[in-house]
Order: sequence, then C-alpha cells, then structure tokens
Amino acid sequence: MNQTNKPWEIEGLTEQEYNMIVDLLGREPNYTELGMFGVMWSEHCSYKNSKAVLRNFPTEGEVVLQGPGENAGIIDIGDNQALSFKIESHNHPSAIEPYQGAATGVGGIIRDIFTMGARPIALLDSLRFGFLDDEHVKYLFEEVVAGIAGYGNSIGVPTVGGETYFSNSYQGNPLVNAMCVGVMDHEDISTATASGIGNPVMVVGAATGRDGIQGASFASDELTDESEEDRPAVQVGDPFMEKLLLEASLELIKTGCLVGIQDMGAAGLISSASEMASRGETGIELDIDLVPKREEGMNSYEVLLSESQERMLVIPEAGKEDLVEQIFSKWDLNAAVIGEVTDDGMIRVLNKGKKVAEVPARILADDAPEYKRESKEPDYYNELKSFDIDSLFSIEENRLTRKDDIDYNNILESIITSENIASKSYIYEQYDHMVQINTVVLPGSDAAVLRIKGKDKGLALTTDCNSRYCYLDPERGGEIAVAEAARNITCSGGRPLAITDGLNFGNPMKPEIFWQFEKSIKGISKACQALNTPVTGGNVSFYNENPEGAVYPTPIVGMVGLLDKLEYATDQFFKNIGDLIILLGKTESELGGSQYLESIHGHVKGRIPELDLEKEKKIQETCLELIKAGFVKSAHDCSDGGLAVTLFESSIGNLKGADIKIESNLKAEELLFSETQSRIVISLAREDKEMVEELIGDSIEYQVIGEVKGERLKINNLIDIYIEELKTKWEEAIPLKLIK
Amino acid sequence: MRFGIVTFPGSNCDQDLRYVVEEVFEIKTDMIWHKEDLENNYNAILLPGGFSYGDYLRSGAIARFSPVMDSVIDFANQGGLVLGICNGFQILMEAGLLPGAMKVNNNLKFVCKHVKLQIKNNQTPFTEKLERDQILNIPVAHQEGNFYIDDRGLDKLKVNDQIVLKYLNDSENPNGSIENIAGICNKKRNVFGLMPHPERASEDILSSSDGKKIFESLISFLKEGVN
Amino acid sequence: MEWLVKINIQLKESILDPQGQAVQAGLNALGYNNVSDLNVGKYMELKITDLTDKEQVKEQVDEMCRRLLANPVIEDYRFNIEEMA
Amino acid sequence: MEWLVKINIQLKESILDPQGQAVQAGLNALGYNNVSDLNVGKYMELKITDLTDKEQVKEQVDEMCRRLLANPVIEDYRFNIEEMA
Ligand SMILES: Nc1ncnc2c1ncn2[C@@H]1O[C@H](COP(=O)(O)OP(=O)(O)O)[C@@H](O)[C@H]1O
Ligand SMILES: [Mg+2]
Repeated sequence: MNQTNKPWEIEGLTEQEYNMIVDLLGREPNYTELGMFGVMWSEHCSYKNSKAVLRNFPTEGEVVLQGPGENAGIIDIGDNQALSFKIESHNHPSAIEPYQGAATGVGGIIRDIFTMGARPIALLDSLRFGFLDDEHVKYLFEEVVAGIAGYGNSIGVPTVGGETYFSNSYQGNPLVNAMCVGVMDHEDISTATASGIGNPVMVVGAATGRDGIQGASFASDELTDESEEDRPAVQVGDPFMEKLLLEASLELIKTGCLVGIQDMGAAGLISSASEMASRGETGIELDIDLVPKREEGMNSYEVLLSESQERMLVIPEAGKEDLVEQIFSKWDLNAAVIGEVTDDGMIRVLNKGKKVAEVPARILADDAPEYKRESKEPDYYNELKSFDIDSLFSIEENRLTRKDDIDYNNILESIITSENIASKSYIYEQYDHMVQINTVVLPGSDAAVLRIKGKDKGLALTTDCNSRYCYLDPERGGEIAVAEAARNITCSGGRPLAITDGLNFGNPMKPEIFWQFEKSIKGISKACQALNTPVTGGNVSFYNENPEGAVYPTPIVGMVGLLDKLEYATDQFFKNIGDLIILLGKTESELGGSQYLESIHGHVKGRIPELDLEKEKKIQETCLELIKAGFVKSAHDCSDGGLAVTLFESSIGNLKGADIKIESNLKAEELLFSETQSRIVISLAREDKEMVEELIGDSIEYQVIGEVKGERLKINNLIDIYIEELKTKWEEAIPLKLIK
Repeated sequence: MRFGIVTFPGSNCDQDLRYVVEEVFEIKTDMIWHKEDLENNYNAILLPGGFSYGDYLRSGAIARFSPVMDSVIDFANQGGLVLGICNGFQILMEAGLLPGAMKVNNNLKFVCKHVKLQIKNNQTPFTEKLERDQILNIPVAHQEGNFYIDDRGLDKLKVNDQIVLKYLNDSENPNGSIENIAGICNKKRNVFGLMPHPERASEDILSSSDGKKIFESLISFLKEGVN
Repeated sequence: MEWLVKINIQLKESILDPQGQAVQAGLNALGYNNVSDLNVGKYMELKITDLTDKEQVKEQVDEMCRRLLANPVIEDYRFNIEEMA
Repeated sequence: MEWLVKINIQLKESILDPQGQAVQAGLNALGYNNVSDLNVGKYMELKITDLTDKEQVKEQVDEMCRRLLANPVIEDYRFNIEEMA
C-alpha cells in the first residue's frame, strides 16, 4: 500500500494535475470531488495520453452517422437501417479474475451498443495469451473463454467470430477485447446527452454495491505482483439481469420518451452523469440517498465511483417517470429518480440533504489535460528488421536437401498444430454462435456472415491484428491489420465499410511504447484512408505490462462489411472435386515475422511483408467482382502460415484435397510459408475459367495453381498429406495442450 | 391455426421460434409473457430455449413456477400439444410433464455445434413426417443437457416408446446423456422435449434445414386432426 | 425470531457426478494423489424470520427444498437450522 | 488413516451473488416471504488417505483450496476434517 500524505496520489493524479484542478475550480477539491477527478481524469476515461494521436484517424465517410465521441459508432446500411458497433478491452480485470473479468467485459460492450438504441446481434472476441505450456496461462485461457461464453450465451447474443493468439509477451497480461454489433432503425438512434432543464435523471437496473471502485484508475496502471492484493472489489456480471435490462431499455427507447440514455461502465455514475451533462451543456443534480444500494453504509464517494454492472442512467422527458417505472417493473427491474437536469452546468451531489460535491461537468468530462508523450524508436527495431533469414538455410544446403532430407510435411504439421494456427473450435464451440438464427457463415471461415432478417442483405464481421508484425514494424503492422480485415470481409462476399479499433499497448510514459502507439495509428489511418473504411470509435488500453515488459503492440481492428445480396455469402472451403484453384496475387520471398519462423526456428524477427495498398485494393475489388458474378465457390485470404496453410484450411471444411503445381523460383520454404500480403485463394468451376480470366483481365497478377482433388493435399513434390488425419491433429492441438 | 410461444425472463430463443413459425411456416403466433395465463385456444404451446432466470440454481427450476406454467400444465393434461426446446425441455422436466432430469454436460462446458441425430419414434405428432431411424443434422447449444433417468424410469421410457430422438452414436453425443437420449415425449405423446434446436435448422440459408420436419409434422398432425 | 438455515444439496450417491470427477482429476494432476471420492454439491445459507417454533422452520425449509431448491430426481438435501442471536 | 473432508466455498461478502438473488426472488415468489439474505455457494466432500496427522491433512486441504478449489479473489472457504472409522 502506498503511504502518502498527498491526497492526489491515492487517486492516481499528479501534483501538476492537482494544481490544474485547483485552478479550474478556484479552490481545493474535497475528498469526494478529488475521487471524481481521479477517475474522470484517468487514462481510461480521459484518454489524456492518446487523444492527440487518435485525432489522426480518418473518421468521416458517407456511411458514418456517428463517429467517435459517443458510446459506440454508427453507420448507415441502407433501408433506413443503421449499425452500431464498438470494441472494448477488459485486460486487467481478466488478469486478476479471468472468468468475471471477461464476462463483465462482454456485458459492458453489449450495454454500449443497446445504449445507442440498437439490438445487439453479434459479438466477436479478440484474445491474447502466453503460450499454453504454463499452468497459469491455461487457467487464464479456460476461464476467459468460459467467462465470455457464460455471459454471451446467457444473454442470447451470438459470438460469431474473433481471434486468439499466443505469445510470451502476453504471459501474465492477457488481452481480452470484445466487440459488439447491433442493428437499429434510424429513428431509434439514441444519444447520451442530458438536456431539458428539469427533466428527471433516473438510474435503472441493478442496485449499486461496492464493486470495482476505482476500476478505471486501476486499468490505468501497470500490473504488479501486488495487484492481486490491492485490487478493487471484483465486479461480478449478471447476464440474466442484463438480458432484462436490454429488453426493457429497447422497449423504453421505442416509446420515444427518452432525452438521453447512457450505460454505466468504468467510473460508474459519476462518469455517466458528467459525460451526459457535458455533451448537453447542462448540469445534473444527484441525491445519493435516492440511489438504490445493495449494501449498507456506502458513502458518496463509493456510490459515485462504484462500477456495479448492469445499470444505466436514463433521462426521460419530465412527466414520463411513471412510464419508465412501468416498463422496468414489467421486467422486474428497479427504476429510480435520483436527480434532475439543471441549467448551471454543475454536477452537484447531495447526501442526506447536504451538498457533498459541486464541480462543473465540463471540467470533469472534457478538461483533463492532454499530453503528447515523448516518442523514441526502440533499439530492437532496426536490429530485428535486419535479421538475415537466408542464414537459416544456406542456398547450397537447401538445394541438396530440398528433395530428400527436409520433410515439408512435418514442417507443415508443426505449423498447423502450433497454438496460433491450430483450430479454434475448442473456443467457439463453447460460444453460442447461432442464437438469433442469423449466422449464415459460421465461425471457422474468414469472416462471419449474418443475414439481416427481412432483407436480402447481410453483414460480414471480423477482427484482425498480427501483433508479431506490429512488434517488428508497428506502422506497417497497423496497415496490414486493416488490409487483412478488409480481405477477410471481401472473401466472405462483403464490401468493407468501417472499423472500430482496440489499441492495446504498454506504458505510454515509455518513449519506445509511445512510438509503437503513434506508428500503429499512422499505419491504421493510412490503410483506412486507402480502403475507405473510416474509424467510428474504439478503445485504448495502456499499461499492459508485467514484470518482464510490455505486450506486443496489439492494435486490433474490428471491421464490418455489407453483403449487398445475401447470395454473395462465401466461405473458405473447397466444394467440388475438379474445381480449379486460382491464386490471386503473387507470392514473394517474405518470411520475415512469419509463423514459419516462429514455429520452426523460434524467431520473431525479420522484415515483415510489404503492403502496396493500391494493389491490395485491386485484388479485393477483383475478388468481390468475381463473387458477385457468381463464379467463386470458395475464397480464402492467404495470411498467417502462408500458402500451404491457406490451402490446408480450404481443404478441411468438406474434406476435399487439392493437387497444386506452382512454377516458381522461390525456395521451398518461401513458396509454402511466405506471408506475402494481397493474396487470395479462390476455387471455381472448370467451365467458368475463361469468363473468370476475362473478368480479371490484366488488373492483377494471378495464377491457376491446381484443382480440387481427392482426399490429399499435394503441393509440387513438397507436400503430400492426408487431409482427414491432419485435420484431426489440427483440431486436437489446443485441447491436448490443455490436458493437465 | 395459432401457436403460443412463452417468453420467460431470460428466454433467448423465443423470437427465433416466432420467426420460424410465422415466416417459414406461416402460422400465427402469440408471444405469451410468463406472468400471463394462456388466453386463446392454442393449437400448440412452445417453450423456447434460453436461460430462463439465468439458469440459476438449475436450468428450468425457477421458470417452472412462473404463473403461466399452471395453465401450460392444464393445457398439456387436457391433451394439448406442447413442444419444449432446450431450456423449454428442461422446464418441462422440472414441471413434471416429462420424466428425468438434466445434469451438467460431462465435460462441464457449454457446447454449440451441429450433431447427428436419429429418429427413434416417428409415431408422435412431432415426428410423423419422419422415418424411423432417419438421420438429422441439427445444432445443439447447452451446458446442461446430460439427460439422466434412473433404471426404472428408463425401462418405462423404452416400454412406452417415449424415446423419440437420440444422438446417432457416442461420438455424436455432446453431453454424455444416458443411452444417447436427445429428446423424449410423455406417455400420451402430446408433450415433446428435445435438446437440439430445430428452429436453428429450418431454413435453407442456414447450415442445415433438417429441423423443418419437426414443425411440419406438428402442423400436418394438427391439420389432419382438424379434418 | 431469526433463524440461520444452512442447506447442502448433492447429487444422489448412485449418480455419476461429472463435476466431482473433473475436480478430483484436477487435484490428482496437481499431485494430490491421496484424494478420492470427491463430490461437488451446492451450499446455501439463508435467513428466515417471523417464525417462533423451530419445528415450523424445519417444515418450511423441507418444503422449500422439495419444491424448488433440490431436484428430487437426482439430488438429496440436508439442512441445519440455528437460532440467531 | 482415512479422513473425511467437507469444504464450503462461498462468495466473499461484498461480492455480488446473482444466483443467490435469483433463488431468493424465486422463493419469495412462491410465497416464502420470510426468507432473506440467501447466498449460494459450493460444497465438496472428499476422502484423504495416507496421512496420519490431522495437522498435515489440514495443511493439505488448505493448500488445495487455495490452489484449485476456491478462487481466493472472490471466494472464501472453510472446511472441516473428520477421522473416518
Ligand atoms: N482507439 C480509438 N479510436 C477511435 N476512437 C476512440 C478510440 N478509443 C476511444 N475512442 C472514442 O473515445 C470515446 C470514449 O471511449 P470510451 O471511454 O472507451 O467509452 P466508454 O465510456 O464507453 O468506455 C468513444 O467514443 C470512443 O469511440
Ligand atoms: Mg460507454
């Protein structure tokens, strides 16, 4: 425990920040007020260390109805419908109590979506752990997955996709990011604004307890060995309560009686109240006595800062209090008036008739300082980049061994049974991914595809980030994350529309970390610009460090795309024997940062693949054209693990093998495992070949590389495997590692 | 024809059922809130999947006491057709309309995937459009679907031909249920409960449409009954 | 008068307990090889007010167990009633 | 010697117990309005062999609780050891 007589330190503020507060207020804040500043000016709520950099994101576009600034972004999808989506991290809570940490992360992001007036229709989760050889990592992994399942399944929102990667850098500091997507009609779009002087302010849902007090400041600190000791009371999620809250809130929004609605997430009541007031340029007066409490003897500080889950703050028009209560009581939920909207811009808090805090809402919500942290290229950057991969296999040796000695089948097997490439069915089979009966392309393919009931269109959803790339080259890694997400959407038959981002980094006070942060954002921005997929919101999670150091920079891209017709829905699996297989794009000698290097040689090194955004765009456009024309039977983005892994993954779905012959001057390793970007493997009926070639024209490079055939995957004279056997190994790789 | 679908707090497949019954089979439905009684003369009552009362305590245990259940029990006792899917099945057992109980899946985990099933009794209102031993591919999604019944109860199920649906074999059995049982009916054949979700397999755009036959059976039985 | 009630609910002995098996396997894997016969059940604590007679409390708790708290098809229960200060 | 160990595991006091809330509401709805403060926890029974000293058993059980059976972040445990006939 910190021993200090500087009250701001307990709240996680600096002396300078404390002096700013005194200046802004014109007096010293009292204990409760200082607590309010502590959470509102924490990194988690104020984005003080990231705001300036985040401004570089392209946030506008014809589809954007709501960019960053609200609980979630909103885009137009035609037919008077809109999509709300956002990603959120729950890394530190999940490190301490993995089941509840992950569960409440899911609960939080779902609330963000229905707060906007949208019905949540899908979840995705992006997870990072240390390798599964460690007992504690196994525990974290199992519990995080169970927590996501426990919450998402119960509330009835399907978890349709996500990604899971393993690396030592996440040992002890797992990343748990969840994304939620909701649909709504335009007229139901709601905002988190407090307006209308005299309108009642109501809290609805769960009673307030002492859960997770100061969770926001906790999230803004590094994990240490003591974290388990001085953690705030852990929040426990109640998906049942949230299901009721979701239904009641959407019913309430439909009545049109609401002026504003906001979920209570990090920093609880004080955060929701001050943000709503600040947006509306109004004030809010609250009475602590009126807040329904779960525990006795809670003081103002605790009530204001509690992070009890499954609560919302709603502001109906005056006179509609009864309607709100009526709807909530139908669902057996609390609804209590706790205050009202005022015209003086103040957050004023009363307790037992006494004023315990009075601070301008704007200062709390918007006037946190903004820092531009020092940034410095880390030493490892040039060193790792210049690693000479050819030194791993001299040309001479290679030529000799190429035919006989090196068993590429074994190499492929090692790669596909590595945690990163292995089947993730162990995870997604624990998630209800079909509830709501919209899931047309199930998890296991590039992007999930959902139908939109009553319309002939669909949604494609994905999250992506190769953090090995981002570590070796954060700028290009950021670009590739966006490009790959878009490629996944395209392969599934969708047009990429927009992204949300989950930016997970180490301590921003370290110049090398801040450099990673800046560069990643630069890369993401550039790719979003080029691919016309604006950023509609996201989340920043800093301080992801453990005693060994920072996590790999992990800027997760969550992308949504639209299928103009549902019939465009395409998966990655070969369909019919005799179909031709075409590689769109061309393989180069690019093994830097690859899965091959990691799995086979134990290196995370080298120059990561090039990315030419113009070329990327053309490949994607061509692929989508072909899909729309009805020629494409399967399409699969070629990425982690390279062409061999891509072909394997296309074979396993329907147990259809392939016979591949590629002319190439590349080394065998490069041909099979190089991770060159802007490549897609498609299959099509033989008789469509000419029309397909005509359609492609000379817009992009492509090559017919073989045909769907038999039950084996054969690539030149290098690979020859029996699909079913390897599929079993691939499926069992993760469960086997978990056996104690 | 009109079906009633009961919504319990925490039900989450109620709207899926409504969609399939109304949009795919064009049968009128009423959504019945669990605090109400059955008011109309329904041809069938459907209890949907989900997590009624959060599945707290035991799945279906608290929902079984929802006010609506008294009239559902009356309806069933008078021979009305009642279909319980997943959580609906669990509620029917808790309510005593079907025998047995659910334990947690053998691997203790929630499981969501398509499984192969086999029809064991096609002489019920819910399966008459199917062949005996016909194989169906329908998804399951549950954590407590490990059907248990004691030996005497099992014998009775067999003697009365109440085992309607089984998982095809041990490796298709996702939960460890006794004798691979996936769905059973009562002695009078008017109450049917099953763990798999036929409503998730009733449209061609979804991965399987094998679930359709269950609804078709029910509807055709009702139509012929009327004639 | 206030009564503190403690209730234990367990799967019947003849019924295989998947959770108990899993926990026991977990303990054995951690090296606790001398552990056996592990069962997992539920434990509840609750307060009852408004009754003065312990027999009445007992009757009520028994009824609550039979009706809701335990499932007689697979579970046994037992309970214990203490008078609170 | 054989030891019978009974372990109770419950959520710490300030931690939300959604299950307890729901069960209590269920009982209240059934008319048992005099029931309050309901908590749901876990109960385990297990056998330990190969140890002769009760203190050793105690130590082992405590360690097992900390390492696997309970989650010390949100749960408290207590246990009871009996020598078996
Ligand atoms: N990485 C980011 N990129 C773009 N916008 C961001 C990013 N991080 C946060 N934002 C935006 O900042 C606002 C505040 O975010 P946040 O604090 O995560 O919301 P919440 O209060 O729901 O947790 C949101 O509108 C969010 O979309
Ligand atoms: Mg929010």
